[in-house]
This record gives sequence, structure tokens and C-alpha cells, in this order.
Amino acid sequence: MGKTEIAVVGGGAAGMTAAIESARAGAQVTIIDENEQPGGQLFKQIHKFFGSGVHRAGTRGVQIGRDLLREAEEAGVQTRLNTVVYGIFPDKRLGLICGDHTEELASEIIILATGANENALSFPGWTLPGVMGAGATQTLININRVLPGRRILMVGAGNVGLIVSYQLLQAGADVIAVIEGLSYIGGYGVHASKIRRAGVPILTGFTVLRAEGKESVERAVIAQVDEKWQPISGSEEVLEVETICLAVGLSPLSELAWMAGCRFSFLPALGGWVPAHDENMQCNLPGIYVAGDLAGIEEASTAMEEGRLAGLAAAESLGYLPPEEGRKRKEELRNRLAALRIGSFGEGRATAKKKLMRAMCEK
Amino acid sequence: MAKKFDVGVIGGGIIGCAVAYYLSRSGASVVLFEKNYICSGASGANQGGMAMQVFDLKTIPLALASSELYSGLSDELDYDIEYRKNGSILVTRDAYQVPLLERRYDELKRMGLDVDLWDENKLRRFPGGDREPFLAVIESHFDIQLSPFRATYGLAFAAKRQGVKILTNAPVAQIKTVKKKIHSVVLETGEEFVCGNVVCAAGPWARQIGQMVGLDIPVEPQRGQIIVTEQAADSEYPYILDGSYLMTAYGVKAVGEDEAARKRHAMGIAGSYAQDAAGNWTIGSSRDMAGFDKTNSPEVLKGMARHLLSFFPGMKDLNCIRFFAGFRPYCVRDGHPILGRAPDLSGFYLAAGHAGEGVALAPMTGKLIAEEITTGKTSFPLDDFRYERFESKRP
Amino acid sequence: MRIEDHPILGKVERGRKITLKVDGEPVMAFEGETIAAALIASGQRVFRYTEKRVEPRGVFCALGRCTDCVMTVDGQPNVRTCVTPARDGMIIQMQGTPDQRETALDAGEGEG
Amino acid sequence: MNQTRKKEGVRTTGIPSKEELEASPGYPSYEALTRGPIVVIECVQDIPCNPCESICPKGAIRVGNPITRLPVFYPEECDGCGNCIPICPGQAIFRVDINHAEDKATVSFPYEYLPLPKKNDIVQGVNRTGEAVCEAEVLRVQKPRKFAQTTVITVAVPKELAMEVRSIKRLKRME
Repeated sequence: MGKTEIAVVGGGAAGMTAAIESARAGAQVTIIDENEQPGGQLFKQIHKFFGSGVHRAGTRGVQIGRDLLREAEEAGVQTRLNTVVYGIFPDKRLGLICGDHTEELASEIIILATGANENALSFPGWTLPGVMGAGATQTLININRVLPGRRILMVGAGNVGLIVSYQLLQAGADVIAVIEGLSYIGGYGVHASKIRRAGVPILTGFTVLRAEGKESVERAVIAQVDEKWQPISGSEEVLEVETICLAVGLSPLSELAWMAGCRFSFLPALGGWVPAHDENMQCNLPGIYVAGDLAGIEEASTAMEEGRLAGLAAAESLGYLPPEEGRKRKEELRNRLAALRIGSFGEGRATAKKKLMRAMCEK
Repeated sequence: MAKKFDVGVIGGGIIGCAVAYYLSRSGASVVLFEKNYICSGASGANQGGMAMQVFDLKTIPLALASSELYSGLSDELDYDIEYRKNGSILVTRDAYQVPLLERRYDELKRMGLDVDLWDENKLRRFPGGDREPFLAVIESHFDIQLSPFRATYGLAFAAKRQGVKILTNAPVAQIKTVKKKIHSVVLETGEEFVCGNVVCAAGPWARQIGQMVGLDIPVEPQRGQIIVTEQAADSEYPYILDGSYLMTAYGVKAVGEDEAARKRHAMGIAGSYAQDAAGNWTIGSSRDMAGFDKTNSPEVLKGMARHLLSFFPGMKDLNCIRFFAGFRPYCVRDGHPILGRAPDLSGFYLAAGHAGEGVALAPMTGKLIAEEITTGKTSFPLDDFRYERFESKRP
Repeated sequence: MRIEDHPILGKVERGRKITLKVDGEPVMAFEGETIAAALIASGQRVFRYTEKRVEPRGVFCALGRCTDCVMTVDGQPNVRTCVTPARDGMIIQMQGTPDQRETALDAGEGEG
Repeated sequence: MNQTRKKEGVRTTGIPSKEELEASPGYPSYEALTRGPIVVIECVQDIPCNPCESICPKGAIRVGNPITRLPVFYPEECDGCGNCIPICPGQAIFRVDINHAEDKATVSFPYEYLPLPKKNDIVQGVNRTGEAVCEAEVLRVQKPRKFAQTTVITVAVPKELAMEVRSIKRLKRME
């Protein structure tokens, strides 16, 4: 059985930063990632990030991803790619699938940074080829460099829907419309303004009724909805599109955390069932930490700060940081996190995070 | 104000739902208490089959009567339980298990059951037997498969339609008795339900419920682990067990096992492979007593997977999509279910200790308990399964 | 449809040209890209048909989660094409096509 | 696709309304624009973000703490250098020179599409809804390394459209 001090599951924004902080503090760290490349979703985030200087605002996600890879290597983080963690077993043993065989990895601390899944939306025709996740489209256009279709309907006007619409335009597609069931645009207004300037209509109070086509999507039928989300008859419109992108939220990818026995809370503001954690990102099970979208759906910038916090706290718990330094640096990271969770877009998440921390104290 | 019902059923697994369903057909007013959600225990953590050919001979008649009820249940409940009468095969590649299978075949034949012992010719033609042929195969033509989730929910929905009040997230805290008679059930919330009869259908938690009325129900959780694969093409034989199953599940003795088999049997591992209606295979089985520890262990998962591949190397290309553990409610005194009214406590009924046969025995359990509560008699003798059997065995 | 030039990511850098055989037809791909990327670039939208209802499926999550895009690759069924890199000479077949079903059925009858 | 709504604004249409813009502390008065080329910040929501403040060499943009505060713009400090245009992750900062010529103003904006226009090209200026409202002459196409792949384009437009034109119609891609 292999051994490591800190096992980080998932090499995305949160996992990479966690590993970098722990390794810089002196811990032996192994990132396990099922993909060919670490970096998670950062490499498809080709837009400039929000926040302030410490959050690397104004820098594109793809650039941050490149920097993190370099930092991880410099810090001596070991990376096991093409490796699936199929289970967490007692005594912090991880079951790994590497190609055609399985292995076990014993660790003193596990940091779970497994990220999120895109939510689906079911409607007649939703299984037709051409209906896909907005994140899936983003992967295809920005990583794989292929367009899944020329004419696109985007469902959902949260930040993901708006950003991916913009990136589809950048990739050379036509976004016929962005529709949103709510009566308002949930994402940042500036993202919406960008695509409006490019001529893309954003229809609030609309839903997709069905996708039509023989073997794949040929058109979408949309309709206005009333306050109870029921389609208003007579408001149907047919859009000639070949791709329907679903940007209807994300859910924490929490199987391993459930399996480990973490306590969960249901918090819609954070994407559903989320493992409870304390202000060090540690769960109710000592030595198991969470960070990033798994610990609540937020932005990549928050995921990175949470990763740093988890990594630092984990290294500290192994004795790699003088208590005073640990306390100071964790406080600084908490302040950086707090700065990203204020205002009308952040308050809800801040409140939910507080509930999550309170859940740690319950029996 | 306490609410009044004729019967309170404790447990929302397949047994509790079946009891509630058959009771409601007789017109009794019923409330069902489930501490989590419907089908959240053993009923939702099994392979959804009735391989009656390996059952303890004593339970086979009860199981056969149950499978008869299952055959019409989809129509009766107006809910597809994915009932399939596909039969099953019991196979071995170990010479020492051959006498075991031959003996079993004779026993089943004597009971007049529709089974074949394959001749050599058919063994060689067995699909997927791309290693050496099996040494013995019993094919049962009467075994059935169904979706345990759909069966449990189908029973629950029908019970609800017939007026049963189903409470989920409703753990029972106390059962009140007055003069050796059941009086009421009190939930952890403090809510009280007056009911002259209570059925304990709490699966692996039966002992804790029994303690509330001072009755020791000798049932403990027996952990079982299962691997689920992705969908595969329909198999001609969707339900396959190996000779080790008789040994680990029913304690049938056989001599001559080698070191590897001994180790495997010590972990409770035996082959039990079932393909569900959607095409996914469930790979079992394992048995151990680990209290209420529901974790999986890589040793058992790997052991089960290796054992599978020793039979069907072609399965190596199937991806596993998940695995889980569940608790069989295992009667630690003799492994048999405990059914019927409890001694010395009027109004308390047991539907407990079904071990790995809860799905198999659920309809008959529900029907007979309902009969006993409403008429005092049962249409099928319960003598072998009553609690009193423990008392008579006392030294 | 490949995205050759991109305002942010610049000109694409690709591996050497290779050829896949998809249901008997040659499909051009670049070493290092996923099978799914090559198929989408070639205009393919249907990746498989479902086992029971014979409905078409295509790429849905592009992340290796949903298994909508699985195909038979070099004889191995259920390979997630969205996370499997293309290699020269790979033989790729669609699963569950109506044609395939008929063939399987005929063969089954033949065996009795 | 009718988009009329009560109380239109950035949350319902994706476009900040005139009222929202005028109430924003980053949006200069017309009078301030007459004194020379300055930037116009169309940031009307409390997004946690402050690179505009960090990059301004003159201290003409102040966000302060918390970083969700709207940027406050001090036009008298602004020399119109435009460093804040490409750094804004929301692409909400523009530069306007209404004194460019007798009847022409210039508008500079971030642009991240291909193909790029070339200097002296005549293209179509679009307003905030993407509607082409005028011809626009391309004066500058800047894409230095420090802009991190964002191009800043400056076009000359009719003076009365200086506060309407915010981009150009995307050019057709060569296949």
C-alpha cells in the first residue's frame, strides 16, 4: 500500500491550491486526478476573473491554471493522473483505479476537492444529441477547440450561461438567445451587457418546452412562463438551433464525502447537499477536509482561497507551521474569502456558509 | 390529543410496507412509522431476486407462496415491479462442491420443484463459460427477479391509496403498554399514536424495538456488500449463484476447500450475480457481523470481483458504477425469520429476522401477519417461525 | 467544426494527423485530442443508441461523467469517448444501432 | 422576442438603464466629458471586484473597502490613459473623447472577437443592445501584451452617439 501525508482528491482550482500550500509548508502531498491533465475547469475559464489583486483579478483562468501547475511542481507536489478514487475506506485509506489495476493509498489527511456536476433539465427531447451542459460546451470549445453547433440556444442566465454564451461567440458560433425562467438575470449584469452588445437577446421569464429533431436537435420550442413556472399558452416560439446548452446550476460532487461519512447540510444557496465544515475547512471527521465547489458552489476565485485555507490548515495540523504563523495566515485567507462573499451576489452564500459551520457544532 | 389507529407498523422497508398493504385491504386503520425514508434499509440494498433453489428447505414453501403473490402484484398494485420469472443457475467449478450440488438437486427434486441438473453436453455450451466448463450446474425454472425498490414503493403507494398513514423521518421513541397489552406508540417528536396492535418490521433494528417492550428479539445486522456494474446486454442467465453461497449463507458444510476458498469463505464471500431489468449487474455477496458499520472494505470488494472473474472472465470489461453495503436482519439464534404474535404481550407482532430473504418473503409475511391480526388465524402455518421456538430450545 | 484561431487562445497547436476508423469509415483526427472532439469536428452528432428504446445519444457532459458518448473502441465496449484520447488506427463502433440489433437477432436465431 | 418589462434595468434586460448609469458614481457627467478624453465606467452592481482601482496610475478610480462598493470615478484626475479598459473583467469601462472633431467623438472599448478590424476600416458602431446605429471609422486597434489578449479598439462616431456606441458589429469570420 502506498503512503502519503496529505492526499488531495481532485486537481482543480481548489485541489491545486490546497496541495501547493501544504507542500510549501513542508508536507508530503499527493494530488489524485482522474484526468490526463490537472487544472480541473480552470483551463476552460478563458475570461478574466473578478476579485482583487490577491485573488488575481483581471487575470484569465487559463493563465492562473498554468501558474498553479508550475507552482505545484516547484513546491514538490506529487501528481497521480489518470487515477480514479473509487472509495474512501476506514483509516483514511483511498482506493485507486489506475488503468487496469487497483491500488490503495494510505494518508494521514485527505482533502476532498472533487468539484461539481452540472445540473440537467429534463424536457421532451432533452436526450437528443445537441442538448448538452453549458460546461460541456465550454470544454469542447475552449479545450477541445471544436464547435458542437453553429446556432445555439442557452438555457439559464446565471454567470455560467452568460459567460459560456460569450465564449461561444468568441469561438465563432451564433447564440440565438439566452432564456431564463426567472424574471431576472441571475448572473453579473456586466456579463449580460457583453453579450447584449454583441446582439444576443436575453429572454427572462422563458423556458424551453421541447427540443425537436429526428436524430439530433434541429429546433427548440420556447415559451413564456407565469409566476408558477407554467408555460403560458400562445407564447410559444420556435428557434432554429442545433445545440441547446443547459446552464441551470451545479451540484457538489459529493459521493466520496458521503462515503467517508461526512455530515451534510442541505443549502440551496450552495448548490444542495454540502458537507459541513469548520473555519479550517475540516469536516466533522478529523483529518478530512473539503474545499472548492464540493464545499458549496461558488466561483473559481473562492475555490482557490478555500483550497489554500484547507491546505494550510492541514499542514498546520501535521505540525508544519508554527502556531502563530498558521493563525495569522489562515486569518488572512479567511478575510480574502470574506471579501468575495459580500454584496447582493455574495451575501446568500456567506449566510449559508455560516449555517454550514454551525452544523458542525450540532450533535 | 393522541391519534387512534387499529395497527401501528414500525418500519418502512418491504416487510413493513407489505404488512401495511395487506392490513389495509382488510379494512384496518393503519399507521406506518419509518425512521428514515421508504426503502432506506436492507430493502434498498440487495440484488432484487429470489434464488429459492438455495434457500433453507424450511423456508422454500413460504417463499414459493410469496413468489405466487409477486406474479400478480404489478397488476394488483397498478405499478410495475419488474417481475421476471427467469429462473436461476447454481454453478460450481470446485470438485469438492459437486456432492453439495448433487445433494441439493435431490432435495429440490424430492420437493417436486422444477429443476434440472445439467448434463455435460450443456455445460460445455454455457455462454460466458469461456474457461473450462462448470463441474455441475443446477438450473431452477421457478426462481424470480424483481425490482426491490419498485416493489417496496408499489406496496407503499397502494397502502397509502387504501388509507394507510405513512410517516417518514419518524423514529419511534417508546411503545407504551398497559397490563401486558400494547397501548400506543410515541415518536421521538413526542407525538403519540394510540393503537392496540404494533408490528415490528424494523429489519436490523428489530432488537432495539423489542427492547421498548421488554422482549429480546435476537436479530442483529449482518453486513453485505454489493458492486453494481454499468448496463450490459441481456444475459440468457440473469441470475447466477455459486456453490459457495450454500456454505456462506446457509452454513451447509462441505469438505475439501482449498486455502483460497477457506479465506474467501471466512470473509463471507460467495458468488451471487443478478442482472436487473435495465441491464445492470449486481455483484455479490459478502457476509460479516460488523454492528451498524455500513462502510465497504476494499478487501471484500476486490475479493468479490476476483471471484466473479474466476467464473466469467469476460466481465472484466464491464465498468463498476458504484458499490454499497447494507444490513441483513439476521436472527442470531437460527438464521430464520421470526413471524407472528409475540408471547406474553397482547397486540405485539413480529415480522423480523428475514436475513437475506426479506424481499422473497415479504408478500406472504404481510399477508399472514394481516390475517393473524384481523382474524387470529393464518392460512399458512407459522409454527416453524414463531418466537416460541427459542423458548422450547432453552436448556 | 474546428476552431482554428481564437481571440484569446490564439492559433491552435495540434498533434500529428492520424486516422480513426469509425463504423468502417476513415475519420481524420489529431493525436492528443479526444475521440469525441474528432467525431464532433467531423460532423458526427449521434454517438450511440440506447439499449432498450434505441434512442440516439450524443456528447452531454464532456467530462466523463454521464456516459452518453460511450462507444466500442478497439473491441472494448462502453468507452467514454469524451475523455479518451484518439490514437492512430483506432477502430470505433457505435453501440446499439438499429442495424446492429437486427444482426444480433439473426445470429441468435441461427444458434437456436 | 419582445423584451418590454416594467422597471427595465440591468437585472431584467442585461443593459444598465439610463437611470442606473446616471446614479452610478463611475459614470461621469456630460460636463466632465467636455474637458477632455476620460473613461466612462458602466458598473452598476455590487460585484466584489477592484482591478480598476489597482491599475489606475492617477488614483482616479476608487473602490475602497469592501470591494463590492461601486467604483467612484474622479474625472478631474483621469488623463484618459485607458489602462482600466482591458483589465475590467466585466468589460464595463470605455473611453470617450467628445472633442475629437467638430462633429465626431471617439469611443474606445474592449473587444475580444475575431477577426479584428484594421485601422481606417469603416465598420458599424453598435449600441448597448447590439443594434447598429452608425458608421464608425477605426482609429486604433491596440493589443499590447499587458492587455492579456484583450484588444482595445478606438472608433470615431457621430458626436451625438458618443454615449450610445459601445462596440462594433462583429465582423464575419473567414472560413
